[in-house]
Amino acid sequence: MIEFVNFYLFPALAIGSIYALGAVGISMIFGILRFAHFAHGDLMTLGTYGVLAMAAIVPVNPLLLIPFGMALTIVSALLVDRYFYKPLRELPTIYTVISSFGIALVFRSIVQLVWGSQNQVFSTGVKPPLVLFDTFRISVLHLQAVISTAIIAVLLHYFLTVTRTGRSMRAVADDPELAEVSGLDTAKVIRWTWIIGAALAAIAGTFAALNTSAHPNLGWNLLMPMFAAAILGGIGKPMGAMAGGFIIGLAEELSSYHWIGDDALISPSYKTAVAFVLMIGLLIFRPQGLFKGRLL
Amino acid sequence: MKKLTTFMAAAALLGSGTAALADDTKIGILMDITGPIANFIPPLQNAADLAVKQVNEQGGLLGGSAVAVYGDTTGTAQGAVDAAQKLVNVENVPIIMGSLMSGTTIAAAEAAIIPAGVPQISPTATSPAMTFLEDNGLVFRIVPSDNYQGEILAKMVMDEGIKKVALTYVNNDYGVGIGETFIDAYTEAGGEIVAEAKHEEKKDSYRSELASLAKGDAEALVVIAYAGDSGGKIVRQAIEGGLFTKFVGTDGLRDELLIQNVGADALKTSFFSSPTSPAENPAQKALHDAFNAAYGEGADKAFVDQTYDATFLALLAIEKAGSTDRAKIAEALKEVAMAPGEKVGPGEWAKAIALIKEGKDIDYEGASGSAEFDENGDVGGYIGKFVVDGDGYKQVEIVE
Amino acid sequence: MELTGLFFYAVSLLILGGIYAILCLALNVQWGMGGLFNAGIAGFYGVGAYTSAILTTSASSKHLGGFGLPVPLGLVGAAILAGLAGWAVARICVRLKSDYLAMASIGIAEILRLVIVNESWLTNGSLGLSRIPRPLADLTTGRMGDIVFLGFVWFVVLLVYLAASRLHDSPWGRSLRAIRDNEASAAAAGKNVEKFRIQTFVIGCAIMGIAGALSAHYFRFLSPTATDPLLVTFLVWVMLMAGGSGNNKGAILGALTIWTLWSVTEIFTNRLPPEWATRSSFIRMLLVGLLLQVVLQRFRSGLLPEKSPPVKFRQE
Amino acid sequence: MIELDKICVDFGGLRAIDHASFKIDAGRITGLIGPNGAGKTTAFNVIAGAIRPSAGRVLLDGKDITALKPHQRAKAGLARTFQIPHEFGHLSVLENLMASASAPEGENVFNVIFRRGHYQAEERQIYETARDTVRLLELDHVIDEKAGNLSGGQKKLVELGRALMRNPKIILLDEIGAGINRTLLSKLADKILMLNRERGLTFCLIEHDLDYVSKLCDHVLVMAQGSLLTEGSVEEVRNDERVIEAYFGGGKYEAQL
Repeated sequence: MIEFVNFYLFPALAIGSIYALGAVGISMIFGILRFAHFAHGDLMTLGTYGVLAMAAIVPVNPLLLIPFGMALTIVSALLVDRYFYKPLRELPTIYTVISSFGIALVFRSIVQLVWGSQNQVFSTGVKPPLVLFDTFRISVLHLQAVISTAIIAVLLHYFLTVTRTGRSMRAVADDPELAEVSGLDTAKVIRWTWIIGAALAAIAGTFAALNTSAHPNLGWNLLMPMFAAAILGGIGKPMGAMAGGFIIGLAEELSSYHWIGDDALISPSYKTAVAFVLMIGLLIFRPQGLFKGRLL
Repeated sequence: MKKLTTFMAAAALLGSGTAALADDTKIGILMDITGPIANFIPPLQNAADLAVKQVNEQGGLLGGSAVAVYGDTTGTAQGAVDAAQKLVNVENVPIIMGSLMSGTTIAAAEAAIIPAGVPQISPTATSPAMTFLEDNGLVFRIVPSDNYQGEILAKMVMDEGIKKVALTYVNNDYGVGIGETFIDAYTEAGGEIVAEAKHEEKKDSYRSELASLAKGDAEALVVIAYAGDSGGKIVRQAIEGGLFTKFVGTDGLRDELLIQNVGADALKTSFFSSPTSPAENPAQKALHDAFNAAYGEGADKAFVDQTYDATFLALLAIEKAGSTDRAKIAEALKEVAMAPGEKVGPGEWAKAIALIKEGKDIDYEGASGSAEFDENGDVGGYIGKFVVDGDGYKQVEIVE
Repeated sequence: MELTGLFFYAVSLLILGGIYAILCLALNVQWGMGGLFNAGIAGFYGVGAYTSAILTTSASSKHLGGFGLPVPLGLVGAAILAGLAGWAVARICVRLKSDYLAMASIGIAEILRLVIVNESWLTNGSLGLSRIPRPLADLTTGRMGDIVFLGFVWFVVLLVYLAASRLHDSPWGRSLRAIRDNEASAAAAGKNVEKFRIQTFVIGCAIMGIAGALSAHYFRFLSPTATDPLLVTFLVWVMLMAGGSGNNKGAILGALTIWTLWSVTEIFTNRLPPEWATRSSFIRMLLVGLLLQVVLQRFRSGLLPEKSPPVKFRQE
Repeated sequence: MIELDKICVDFGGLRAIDHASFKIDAGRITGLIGPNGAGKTTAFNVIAGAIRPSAGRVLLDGKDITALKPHQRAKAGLARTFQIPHEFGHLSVLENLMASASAPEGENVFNVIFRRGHYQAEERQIYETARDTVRLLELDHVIDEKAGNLSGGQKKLVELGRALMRNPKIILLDEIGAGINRTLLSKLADKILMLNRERGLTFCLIEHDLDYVSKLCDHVLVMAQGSLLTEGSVEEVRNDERVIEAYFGGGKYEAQL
């Protein structure tokens, strides 16, 4: 049982919070701009390297430098939207999807050109885990990730329900045509979608890199589970995406727990496939997600 | 008009490269620059460049200069074949050093390099399949087959008095090759593998794998994976979780990055195996000194020795053959690499060309071993046992 | 740079270009004619490659095999198995809207890749299959073998092109394009949308399997490194968009153009100053990403835009 | 010919059609009118199979077709046009019409690749019919134009042409007149009348312009708030208190009478 908590549950929650933060952006972009943003993972990578670059100059806890990564991703996302996605907005969404595929490649090659392809770590040495009650060993970083995600969830919820911009965003995500005729400022809504999505991507990327190391494929490798999380939570439902992220994280990690007998339920080699299978299953049987998102 | 100018500029650029001095001799270097092992490559490019630089500083190649031409396999079979075709046909190189991954090395050899009759020498392709290529004596490697390192590693672990281990290996040609041989050799020698897990690259968490590995009462965890990817993460997460304190690794894990990642203290009781040279051979030190003098750091990274040696051997073979005749070079490669002959070490190019001019036979003793090819172009070689020493690694024993 | 060398480089360009042309024609059936967003090309390509490799190699203790069949039968087997895989996928996924189908197909390709890597009794896992025969290998030796293989590849390209053109020009293709343009309206005109889509998906996947098989025979060695999504899935999409989606000739032209660009750029980037040359591969990736944006914004309909087939009764 | 039997349709919590029952008789031109939001287009969608009703049955010639999919209903003889033109944008006008015809031989993949001779006769037949239809609709000058480039009115004609290509028993026309200029409109009315009189084709049309309805229709069905309000001849309906109430009484609907 203790083993379960220490090696499966806590790490799963930490991975889940990374997925959750990434999935919020994907879900909102999908809901409001109506396309699957394939460059979101690489946007995460870009933010991570922004933080990493600052960390090389300013020797403080990398978590304090996340705003620099956020600034980098927000500016990049807004520029990319302005110059690459916006001209395609009137066309079938497929064009934007393919375009975002190319943008993913552009982000990745820029990271490799500027920072090289070698793995980079934020800090050396092993940080001893927090030991609670002599039995639970939790990595400090995991605790930070889960708590930050919880705080962000509260703030995001406040933003979406109380502020005018947040409410407009929800309205557009629910019904773009209706929102258009009721005179909402669509341009502003789109801007804020990118700002929030990009900012959270930078946070998620930094946590992922802190957990292991930064490398150019960091975000791309996380993309599919994040899509799965966004669909699970229901497209256009940021809070649903958060929950979806945690569910996917838990499902991936817990799938290889020895629930029955002594063997892992699913060989860890197939761990990656769990998110995919969940995602495909959802797409077929419950495409609106668990929280009644919009159907495209 | 605009198109025409672009075309002219492109043509000029293409011309400028190929119209270089007539007495330049090219050497093709095939590496997996982008793709899954991109993070290994920068020091290896330095190693190859170092060999070429030393040649040019010490009298040049065939009376002219040596020029390294790179091809990027992109870590895929398609990219490997395409890059090799360009090296062989467009750049017209007489010999190819590379590539690193077995998958790209064999695809490039089969589809492009062997048909063109170009000799190829890989520094790190460890797949057993390399042994049985129908290569007309053209394909060589200076790293032992996985089978060999797996057996030695098993012996090393037994000699250390470790009777029960947990084993995890990365699911690619490198990890599976060594891992499976290790299992056979270790259990045959009386050891017990209490837990075993094959793992995927590029995951963030290996904690669930570790949890199942920790379930037996293993004395050490054998990790056959790269420090830059899953290997480093596994060691780190095992230490963080307090699951293992003693690790046994291979050359993929023996990387300064690992020490950077988890700190030297945590690796005090761990040891690593890696292809190396006989103890009295000063070659490795000579290379590392020259490397660090040229690039500041990085000589101790995985596969640097092998890459340098393969490049240097390729250059020696061209010089020995006396021309860019591909068949002659293939023969010459065996002569310069194998005994008998006057010993030549890394960086001793001037000595080598003097000997060749005198008509004497030479035998290159490299930093990674002495490269005695068998009839399949394979080497046996020496495997060293390394421990962490400060920020780097120290060789403590050699197993043949 | 000697002429024979350039000639054989051209041969190799055309061999891989031909294999890409087949992939591109397959995607054109699925996307250009059928409007199905298959982002898992690498998966079906991999199924075909492994099927043909396993069917044609001689026995090995390491993996399934030892059938030693002739190469053309391997190709047929590859088409059948990849088509079956496509059928299974289509049965469950074909109703999905475009973006969702893209995500589902990426997921499926990834699962297929995991199976290839992990089920070593079948595929020899990451160690790969070696000694895969080439067709008509006895005729020649050395580089001349490439010329024979080039002929073989383009013979297959021709067959696939003929089949794709017949599909495109036929009432079947017309109805398929109608479904692509407007699903509701096509259903109202009595078209069984789901049946058409499944057929389209299966045909496309079978052709992708043939392309995979051809590359296995070209490389003579097959390991999971051959099913990389960047070089298989993504590049093929760029090729089709650039060549002209909906146009079979455009698909072939796009494949050849983009593959040549992709390959030849390395010759140029290698001639950059040394400090850039080591990063040439990343520059290449950046250029392809940007090129795609240019194609999407400026040359949306590609080099050869979609054209309606002529109606042959008109002249009479 | 068509019978709706206590049909209900729900969108989320909203009941768009509430136990609607009515008949469309064979050989006649029936008008379906009512204020916006009365459920007319939804009723068409239910008849054509695009929307599955939550309760009730749809009958075609006395046979229950509720379970049939849209393409199966089309094969059973039902054709429709859409309120917003649903043209095949990348196909030429001729292809739009030809694609709408039934082509069992030419849509068989095996035939297409290996036995092209098998569908030539069928294809020629389709071509002739499409030519005739183009001539009938006076679209000759745009026959090779991509349908996506046509004007709104031309697209409406293509919609009708596609429906005719099915050689159906009944055609459902959803606001075929909207967006078409006056001259074309009256020509269109003549064509519909001619098709009805000469070929015995059954029509059911949704239309807002009551003059147009009175010119065409033998019989009118009036829907309001999701069910049938009344039916009868145009004159009868026009003077019906409940109809006037339905149009004006809601207040929020514009006057359309």
